[in-house]
Amino acid sequence: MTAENGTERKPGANAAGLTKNDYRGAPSTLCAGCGHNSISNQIIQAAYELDIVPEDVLKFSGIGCSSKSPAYFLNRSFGFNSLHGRMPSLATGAAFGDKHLKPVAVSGDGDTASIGMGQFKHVIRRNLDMLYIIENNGVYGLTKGQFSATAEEGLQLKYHGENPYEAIDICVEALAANATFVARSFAGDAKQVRELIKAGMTHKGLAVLDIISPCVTFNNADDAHHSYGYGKENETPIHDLTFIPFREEIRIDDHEEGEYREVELHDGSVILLKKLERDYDPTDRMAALQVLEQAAVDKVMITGLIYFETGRKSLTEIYNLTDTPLNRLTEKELRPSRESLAEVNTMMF
Amino acid sequence: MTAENGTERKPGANAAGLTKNDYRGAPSTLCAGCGHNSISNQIIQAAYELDIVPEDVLKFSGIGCSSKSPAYFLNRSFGFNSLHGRMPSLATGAAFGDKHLKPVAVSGDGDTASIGMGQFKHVIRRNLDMLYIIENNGVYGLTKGQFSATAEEGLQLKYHGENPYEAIDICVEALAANATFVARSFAGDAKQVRELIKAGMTHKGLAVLDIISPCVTFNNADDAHHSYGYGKENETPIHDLTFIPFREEIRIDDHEEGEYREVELHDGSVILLKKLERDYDPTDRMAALQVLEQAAVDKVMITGLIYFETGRKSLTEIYNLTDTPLNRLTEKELRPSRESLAEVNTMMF
Amino acid sequence: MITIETTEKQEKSSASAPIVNDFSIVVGTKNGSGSQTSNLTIIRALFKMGIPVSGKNVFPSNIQGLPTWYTIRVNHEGYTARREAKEIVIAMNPDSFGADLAEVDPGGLFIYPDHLRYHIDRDDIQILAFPAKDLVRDAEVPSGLRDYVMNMAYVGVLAERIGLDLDAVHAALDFHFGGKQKPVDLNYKVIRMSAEWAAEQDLEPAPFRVEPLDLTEGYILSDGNTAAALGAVYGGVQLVTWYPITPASSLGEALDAYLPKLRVDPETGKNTFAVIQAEDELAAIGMAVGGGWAGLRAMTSTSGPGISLMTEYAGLAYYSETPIVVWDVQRMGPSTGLPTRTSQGDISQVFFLGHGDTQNILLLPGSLQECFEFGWRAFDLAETLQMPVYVLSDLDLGMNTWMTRPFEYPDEAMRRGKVLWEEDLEKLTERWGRYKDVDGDGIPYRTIPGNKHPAAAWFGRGTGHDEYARYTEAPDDWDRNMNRLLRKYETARGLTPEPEIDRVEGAGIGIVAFGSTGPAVDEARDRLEKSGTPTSYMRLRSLPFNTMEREFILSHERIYVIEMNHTGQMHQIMTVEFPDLAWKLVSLTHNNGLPLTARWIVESIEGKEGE
Amino acid sequence: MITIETTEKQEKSSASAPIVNDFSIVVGTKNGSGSQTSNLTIIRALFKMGIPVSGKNVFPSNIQGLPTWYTIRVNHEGYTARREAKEIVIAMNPDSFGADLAEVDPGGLFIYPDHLRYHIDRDDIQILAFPAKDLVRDAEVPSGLRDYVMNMAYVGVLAERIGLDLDAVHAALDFHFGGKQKPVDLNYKVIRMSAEWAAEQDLEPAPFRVEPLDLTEGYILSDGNTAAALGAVYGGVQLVTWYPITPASSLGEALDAYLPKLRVDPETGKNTFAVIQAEDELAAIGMAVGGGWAGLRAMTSTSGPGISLMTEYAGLAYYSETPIVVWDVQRMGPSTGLPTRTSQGDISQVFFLGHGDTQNILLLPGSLQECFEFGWRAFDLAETLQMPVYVLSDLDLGMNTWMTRPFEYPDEAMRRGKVLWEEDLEKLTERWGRYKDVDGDGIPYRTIPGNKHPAAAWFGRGTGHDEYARYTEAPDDWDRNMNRLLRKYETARGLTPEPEIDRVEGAGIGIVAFGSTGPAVDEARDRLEKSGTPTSYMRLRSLPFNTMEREFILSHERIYVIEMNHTGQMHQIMTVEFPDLAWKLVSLTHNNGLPLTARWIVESIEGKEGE
Ligand SMILES: Cc1ncc(C[n+]2csc(CCOP(=O)(O)OP(=O)(O)O)c2C)c(N)n1
Ligand SMILES: Cc1ncc(C[n+]2csc(CCOP(=O)(O)OP(=O)(O)O)c2C)c(N)n1
Ligand code: SF4
Ligand code: SF4
Ligand SMILES: [Mg+2]
Ligand SMILES: [Mg+2]
Repeated sequence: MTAENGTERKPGANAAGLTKNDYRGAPSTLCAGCGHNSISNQIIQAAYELDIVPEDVLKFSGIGCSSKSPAYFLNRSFGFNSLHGRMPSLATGAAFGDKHLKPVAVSGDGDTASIGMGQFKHVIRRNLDMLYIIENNGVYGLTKGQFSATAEEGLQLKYHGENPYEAIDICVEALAANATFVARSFAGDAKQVRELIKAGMTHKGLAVLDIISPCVTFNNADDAHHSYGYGKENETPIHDLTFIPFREEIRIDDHEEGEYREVELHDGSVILLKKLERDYDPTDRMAALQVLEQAAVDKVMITGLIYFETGRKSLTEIYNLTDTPLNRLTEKELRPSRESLAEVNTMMF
Repeated sequence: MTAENGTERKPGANAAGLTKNDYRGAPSTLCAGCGHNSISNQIIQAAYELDIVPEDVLKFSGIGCSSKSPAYFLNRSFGFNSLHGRMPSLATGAAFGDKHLKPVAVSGDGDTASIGMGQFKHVIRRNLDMLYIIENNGVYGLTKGQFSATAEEGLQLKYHGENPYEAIDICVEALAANATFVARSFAGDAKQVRELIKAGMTHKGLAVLDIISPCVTFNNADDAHHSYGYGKENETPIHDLTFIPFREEIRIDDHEEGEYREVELHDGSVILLKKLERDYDPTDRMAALQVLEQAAVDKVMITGLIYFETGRKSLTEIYNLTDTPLNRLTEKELRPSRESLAEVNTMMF
Repeated sequence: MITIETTEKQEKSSASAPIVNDFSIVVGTKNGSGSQTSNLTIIRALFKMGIPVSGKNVFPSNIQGLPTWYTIRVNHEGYTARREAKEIVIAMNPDSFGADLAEVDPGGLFIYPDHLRYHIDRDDIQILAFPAKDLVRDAEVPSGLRDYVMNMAYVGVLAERIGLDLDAVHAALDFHFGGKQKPVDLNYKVIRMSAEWAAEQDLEPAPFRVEPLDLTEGYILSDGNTAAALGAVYGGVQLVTWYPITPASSLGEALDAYLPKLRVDPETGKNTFAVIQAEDELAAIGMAVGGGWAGLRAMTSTSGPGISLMTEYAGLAYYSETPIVVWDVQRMGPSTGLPTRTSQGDISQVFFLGHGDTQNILLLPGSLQECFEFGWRAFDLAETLQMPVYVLSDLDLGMNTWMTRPFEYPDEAMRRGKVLWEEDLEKLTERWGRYKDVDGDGIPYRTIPGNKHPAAAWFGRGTGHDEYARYTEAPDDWDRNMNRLLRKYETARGLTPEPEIDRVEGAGIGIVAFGSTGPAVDEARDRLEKSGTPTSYMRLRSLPFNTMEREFILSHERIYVIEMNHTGQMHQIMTVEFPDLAWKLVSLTHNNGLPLTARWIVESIEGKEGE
Repeated sequence: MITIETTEKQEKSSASAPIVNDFSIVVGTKNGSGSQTSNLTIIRALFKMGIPVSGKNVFPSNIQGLPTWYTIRVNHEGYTARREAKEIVIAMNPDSFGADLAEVDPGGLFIYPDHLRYHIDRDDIQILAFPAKDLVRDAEVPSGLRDYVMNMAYVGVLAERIGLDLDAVHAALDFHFGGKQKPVDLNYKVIRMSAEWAAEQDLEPAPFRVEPLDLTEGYILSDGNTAAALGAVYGGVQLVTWYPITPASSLGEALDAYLPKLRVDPETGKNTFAVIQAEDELAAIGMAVGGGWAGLRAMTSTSGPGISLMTEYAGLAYYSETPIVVWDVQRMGPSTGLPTRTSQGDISQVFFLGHGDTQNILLLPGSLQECFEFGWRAFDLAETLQMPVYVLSDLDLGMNTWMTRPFEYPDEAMRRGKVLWEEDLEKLTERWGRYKDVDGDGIPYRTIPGNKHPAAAWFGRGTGHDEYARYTEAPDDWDRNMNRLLRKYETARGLTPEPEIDRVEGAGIGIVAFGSTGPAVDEARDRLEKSGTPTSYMRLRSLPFNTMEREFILSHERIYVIEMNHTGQMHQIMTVEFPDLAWKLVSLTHNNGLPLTARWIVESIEGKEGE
């Protein structure tokens, strides 16, 4: 096996010449069994399988157990563990530094749906080219088990009685704000998580990936909607999903007419959707709203690629930036000439 | 005519014994022709027609031209002109002072959909018993004409070029957050505005009323989606709407089978919906999402009662408060006994 | 200096008589491993034996797996401050084993479970490995609970070693499990068997022992957040709006726990309060301001990051003259900082909180009793002054376990301030104005929503307003109103809690401190006294200052202002308030996340005095 | 005192010779009525005539209909500060007619349109009613534009009365309408006809006249927000993130206007910048911090309420050592306050902005040239020091029209600070650490996202970190890092702009001021000098202080600290920084929304001196 540049690949190296190790982070300090840890692992796996160079990725997070996790993957990527609920703005600004980098953000349900609702909505509206993962456990892990805004009505928690409010549905919110990529998954479904991460990292625009990620310490009773038990019992994928990077050939082995649906990304990559119960078209907004609405009524945890749209400009595209990353420009490009100032001065009265 | 208590009514007095004058506010300092002024007038008219005692109403607002308007109606109601984007929290706290009062809030599109998105979502989630009016002009009036988050993509404004972002749809957002009452109107449609205000003030729970209210100074070009011209051209009511307070008899003069739909409020009041193009059922969430989605695609300004739901507890109901307003409780009710503290102390180790 | 050294480090050969009732025990564990119950059991047992005790938890900002140290100080003189010395170390955490071992004082005692197989290279201390796993297994603990209950084994071993009374231990467990027989029995069994195991080992006597005393009679054990919550309950709090944040969460949670027990109307079963978990701190304070405006006793509790987010509403509360109470249980900043470490770093920020000209009122509780007292008094002040009142506690005070006298029932009737209801307005002869200074004290009269008098309503705002709450931009109106606010602030000076002053005859040095550093100052002063440096002491209890502070400064040659932050914030504020005396004020700061020690104070002062 | 009185109030009988080039014109109109163009035309025409002039708009916080006053000061000595005296009043607003009339100085001139039919009860001034409607109609103005163009009529009448050169007026219009013939002609026609009408009326000579001078040669007219924006453009700003707020909006808008003209790559047509209108100030500063971290010159501009909302991110920027520039164009607080009135009320807040221990860097521009200079220099400082830099302007400086020398091209190359790119890392012999103090100045080296070196990446955070940016809670790590930050702050002292000092031989009094009050201080000092009280002057240009400030205080007997807020915030900070000299500092504050006058300063100082 040889790497792209023709040199000999290390054993276990991918097309970028990197091994799994090059994608790891510091050891996790989260609880053993925490859903967030399995998601970190899938991020590592997805990046490795996508042959991404870690230096081309930016990591962002807010505050929470979930938001700690970017320290536990992609050590060779720059990252910022920002403020509670305010990650999207920092990520937005940072994305302008070098438009060729790919931001990947990890947030929690508290971080996004409670304190962070405003910035969540607005980063979607701007269609920042970023994968935005919400590790959704219906609870505040890091502050020890209070209700978050995605906790289901009636949920009982040890020290906080019963939740009297209706839950916020992160995918519905993402759709309402016109997100160009909306997906839900379950941390217990490693393969789907991984494929959706790959798709989301490849998507050009804001990809919302809401992953039900159980908090084993504070919200893992079998009847709690964000628990492993509940997920195992109730997860209902709307399709079986495989991401195929654009360089690879699509090979569907036992291909049956009408059994698959393909969604093509901006770069030619494809998400291959194997139909399950019914044929679901993720490019149909109304269908997306409907499937979420119905799932809420039926109390099932639907997972999969709920909505996808291509063609809308991402934020940095709108801004028509120089090809050279802005942060590599020097005084020469950044300070207009002395003459121009003289002109400006004469243009004043 | 006699008032409820049997005394002689003043000329022009309503059942509360009050004249229109008792509902007025200070003279408006908004621009002549501003949509917000006509909404203020309809609030005055609605309160008068509903026989509301102004002292039973609380007024709230954020910051903006729209948010100034509570000073221009119901002078005899307590009110608070709070902070930009943060009115819902103040209103929420205040509502606990005396649960028998009815809060009416006025906000702007900037105040609600830009800076205020987070609090907007969460006050809906809590189902505070309040009429929440958004005077939506797609622009920041008070700071002189910048784009707000509801401005349509491609809108051109004098000093700010072209808006590159998709608009936030306040009604879609309200539905996503499970609002129990969602309506849209147009300041140029005085009657509909008034009837919806009456319905919203009567509804027990959070009523979102998104009123397209043109800013004649900064965003009133005929092709701008929040202008008078555009509204006159494109307003498409989904029904013809009349609010009937619960004491009044419903009298439909030329009643035709199936021509009307009735929606009953918690107190027996009724919203009478006359069918127009088609039969629209405002209690069907999917239909509501569909009609909004379709309107966005077709670029029509649909107006009317988009969604309505009864039976969910309002915030103060959830909290099981004393019948006496909390703010009338005295030391006797508020300070537990000396003995109880002794007991608490012994319960410590 | 000798005094200090011997008190700090008790160099003992194991042959000599044991030291009694004066040492510290440190338990090194992993966060989330369930050792908290064991540690509390030790503390409570000691307390039950009548021995003054305090407990401080130094824990990480995660839920499970990172090192945590719990320090228990036993002291017959009643000192409760943190010490650096570690006479007994119990090492349960393999990750910190080496460091824990290294930190035992010479002559100390080191206890660890024998499944941790590390090399022990010290011979200047007593070493004891105990068979934790065997003990738990032998006690027939169900396997799912073994890891957790293993922590009880060290309680038993320690009990035997230092002479902890097993009946007292049993009482502690009984309390902890609310009398539930099963867990009490299970845990006690492990403790008893572990103690028995230790007794059977024919060990040399431990260098430290406890003996029963009668010094905890009339005290209880609690923490500052519980005290604050109870104070608020008895202060008639009606609206609690909060957002979780360490180390303030347990304050909101205590309110959530106690209010339903103490403040439900017995006849109707209805609540006289509401507790709302807000979506963030912007909303939490917004709700509180709404409640305060609507006549409720409203409060919120938070820590530094939350205070930052509250800034804009804090300014609105100040300027619209809305009473609210804000608890800031301080943690280490700047920024997210060290969420689980203590500090006194928010003083300047809160004092100036709000853009434009603001000056705020700060209460500075220095004990659990004061947490309770300020819990209710803050409302009286807020409503009297129609201002936000900030109470600055900290992690050490708020979350750690302290001995305290029982909480004292408020000795005054509630002061609800100048409120006019329907009948009051009816009686007025002059036109009422929301912002009129009728009494010359800068405090106006207010009406409250729900007041049905047709002249009662007014429109609150953060914009310029005249005496009748009408919008105005007129320069004179603005000036007049601001001057009234300054007048009101002067009125506040006479109303906030005065400092507690201990003036010592002949002392040239005055110490100024506040908040959780009090116990360390007390201990330091005793030592300084013994080494021939008597000091006076002014423990600040609020800002702004009144007259006593000035007098105290005037009557001493040098004033040491001690605080746990880096920039000397209280020293700065004192400098601003007493510019003419500024030259007397010396700033002593220390701030690394751990509570101050008496030793640091003594050395700092002696260092400065020696200069 | 006589000097003051005559300068302030020029008691003139209309018989005597007119006063030339030294008076104020006040135009009272309704907000939104379109008078701004007229007023600017008058100012520009005066300026074109070579006469020093300044314009101040006192406007309400609404869009249309409330009273607005525009004051134009003409002064041959070049004084530009606000004055209280009103020699000429043009009353266009029926709502303020009575008040406007009452305020004309005795001997003054009162001009109003004759369709305002109010009773005129003064005989100590010249009165002139002009037929505004007729003039506009006669000029054949299309009816839709009449109300707006009516404001040109007063320009014409005034021009005739005081001798304003019509060619200069024409040039002003030409500039305003960017040479567009139609509006220039239309407006000029009204002006000319109005001037002609006035000339035909056989009026007695006006008591005030202008005469051409040559004192504006080498000056331009602009405003501080434009100057700041241009400074930033020439400072290479790359990311502007802002949220609209008076009086800062026009700064963001000027950037939005100038950047596309000056900062598009000529070859590719691509942008070297981005301007984002954020959803609020929390997001605006968050984006700026992201940009600064990613190596961009990032800035945001706001006013008090926005600063409050930025507090949490400000702390993160400080502690993570991220360079950003924040402009605070101050308005009157606390709270929403008076959004359209000026103040210097955010000094303390911004100085301490952030919970926990923070100390910030403030630049204090005192002129348009400094707005421009600090516009670029702020980036050099922020990147050099890896800190947020706050520039505190105010409404008066930012939005009003000022004469200034042309903006000066930066006289230094950009300083991008200690940044390591791939090749720099390659060359390093030691391991790089993001927070290592290699040079002893407290300033570490940083790498920037996009750096492809495998050792370049680091994980930013607001939590405790060691020299390698790794998470740590260790007390020593925390302490070490905080001490380095304090060291860095000391380094800052040598780098921020030094005060401008005018030391006058024999002056016992030193005046300290900063920002927009400079012109009033200049004028006041001249008057004090004339009345026998020479003063020295230190105009502060930044915080923290360095050595010059101390020396200045030391070398004077008394220091008057002049500022536009209520609590004397700069005085407080000086007290904190120079506690040993605090007794010398006297605070003089005034803050009612209007810019300071020389008169107030003179009277305040003379009052204190007389005490
Ligand atoms: C401004 C602010 N408020 C509160 C906190 C305390 N806090 C830390 S994490 C957290 C909640 C995290 O919940 P979530 O985002 O769901 O993450 P999880 O821990 O469940 O993964 C809170 C409230 C904070 N750090 N900052
Ligand atoms: C924290 C804060 N930021 C900015 C402002 C300035 N501001 C005042 S009103 C306004 C926008 C108002 O827009 P909208 O809510 O749409 O009301 P409109 O004037 O259009 O009715 C802004 C940005 C402010 N008052 N407070
Ligand atoms: S507390 Fe919950 S969310 Fe946090 S690390 Fe543990 S399991 Fe995960
Ligand atoms: S600026 Fe626009 S929104 Fe504001 S008052 Fe005028 S018309 Fe209304
Ligand atoms: Mg969570
Ligand atoms: Mg608007």
